[in-house]
Amino acid sequence: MHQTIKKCYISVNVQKVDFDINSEIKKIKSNKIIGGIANFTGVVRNSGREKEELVSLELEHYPGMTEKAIMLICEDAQKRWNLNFIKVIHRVGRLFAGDNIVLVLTASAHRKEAFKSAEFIMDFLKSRAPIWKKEHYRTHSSWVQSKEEDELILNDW
Amino acid sequence: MHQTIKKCYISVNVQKVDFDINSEIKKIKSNKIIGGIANFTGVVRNSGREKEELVSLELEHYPGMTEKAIMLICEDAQKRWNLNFIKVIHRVGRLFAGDNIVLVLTASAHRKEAFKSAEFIMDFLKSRAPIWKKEHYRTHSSWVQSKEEDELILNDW
Amino acid sequence: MKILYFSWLREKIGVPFEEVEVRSETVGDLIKELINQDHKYELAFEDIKSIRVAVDQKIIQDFNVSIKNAREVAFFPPMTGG
Amino acid sequence: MKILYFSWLREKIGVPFEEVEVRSETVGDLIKELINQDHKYELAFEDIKSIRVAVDQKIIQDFNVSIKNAREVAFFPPMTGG
Repeated sequence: MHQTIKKCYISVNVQKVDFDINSEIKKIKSNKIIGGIANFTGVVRNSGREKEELVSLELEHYPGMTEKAIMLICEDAQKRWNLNFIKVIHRVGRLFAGDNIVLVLTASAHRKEAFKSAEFIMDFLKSRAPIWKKEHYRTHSSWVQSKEEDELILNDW
Repeated sequence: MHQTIKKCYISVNVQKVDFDINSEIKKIKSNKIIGGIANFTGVVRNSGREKEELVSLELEHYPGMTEKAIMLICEDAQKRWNLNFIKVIHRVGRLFAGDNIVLVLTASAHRKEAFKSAEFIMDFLKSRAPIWKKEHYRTHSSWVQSKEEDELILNDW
Repeated sequence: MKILYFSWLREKIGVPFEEVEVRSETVGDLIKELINQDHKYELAFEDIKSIRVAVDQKIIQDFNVSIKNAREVAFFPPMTGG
Repeated sequence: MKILYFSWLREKIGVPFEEVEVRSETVGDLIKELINQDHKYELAFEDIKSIRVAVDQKIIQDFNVSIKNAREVAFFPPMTGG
């Protein structure tokens, strides 16, 4: 799913396969107006909630709605800041410790706009993207609980 | 220049050669505690201050002091946030439009700490790293002026 | 109408989605209608505060929202993306 | 003592650094001593507000800082890193 608003190119992908940060940045850098690229990569980690070591992380999502919900978040970011590019890649399916989960990449002429917009998008992905995580351990599995603070933090924007 | 404080590995490089974001991230990801990597890449751009197209950007620096000054900024970040890794690579010498200038990479178990620390380091690099930029155009050259707002912004931290 | 379930709601209901004929005109009524059909729905919708709803892939806050012309309604716990 | 110059200060002075015997005991006195030596220093230090100083690679704010035991003093305009 992708679209261009006011010279800001937005691209959203929900996919099982991994992504490559270098090649995503290379695509963006063909545009000479940009001065900074902010980027956040979310990685599967042992949450520390359990004593056991995480075996895998399963990401379930709502096909069709996920892309739309993420696009809405990106459009909101595009209205708030002066951006040249927004790229979001969210992986779904079964992942393992150290695997990439999500990539948020924003490019702007100014560093502050790139930083703020990437942080904004990450904050909204947490509780507005229809994705649910299940942690699998050797002896049991459990759905990741949403955190109240993740919802409250949205009011700061 | 690199050091480890409280399990936070800090690495600072001032160099002429380009860097590779993928390989820097790969080095970090061997650590399974991290949950998020925030990353900012500064890129040479036409400032828009001149009508002419930028031919090149020259970065002069204070050898010896530059590494120390950047390390001080990183240590300050490390005290303020819970981080696993901080990596700063600042290029010097002659660069061209689209070239990478600077990479700031921070890794933490939590996304907010990664975001904030990367933004903090970028803000302080602007006016605390002994580096001076000169823009070369076809018919003339001029030193980049520091912006008052870049100095004022440091009070927000 | 297509009803979808995600995460632990899907596990409690036992299916990811089902095609049903419903008489209800609002989301709230639909939940009651389902609960009256089978005990598994009662268990799934027990803690109603922890349930989120999307009508035609748009999140709704108010259970009084009409579903008269809706093609799909989805039930799920709070999202944990990112 | 080694005195270093960067950016347009280096261009105005004409050299990136110089080894000098100085009598001055503070940064402020050193600037005056240099200005008295040659007109090029007067031109370089004309707009004193736009000049930053590092003593032994540490930025100092106060021109009254002692340079008695300093190995190097650097003069430069506000930094433009990042």
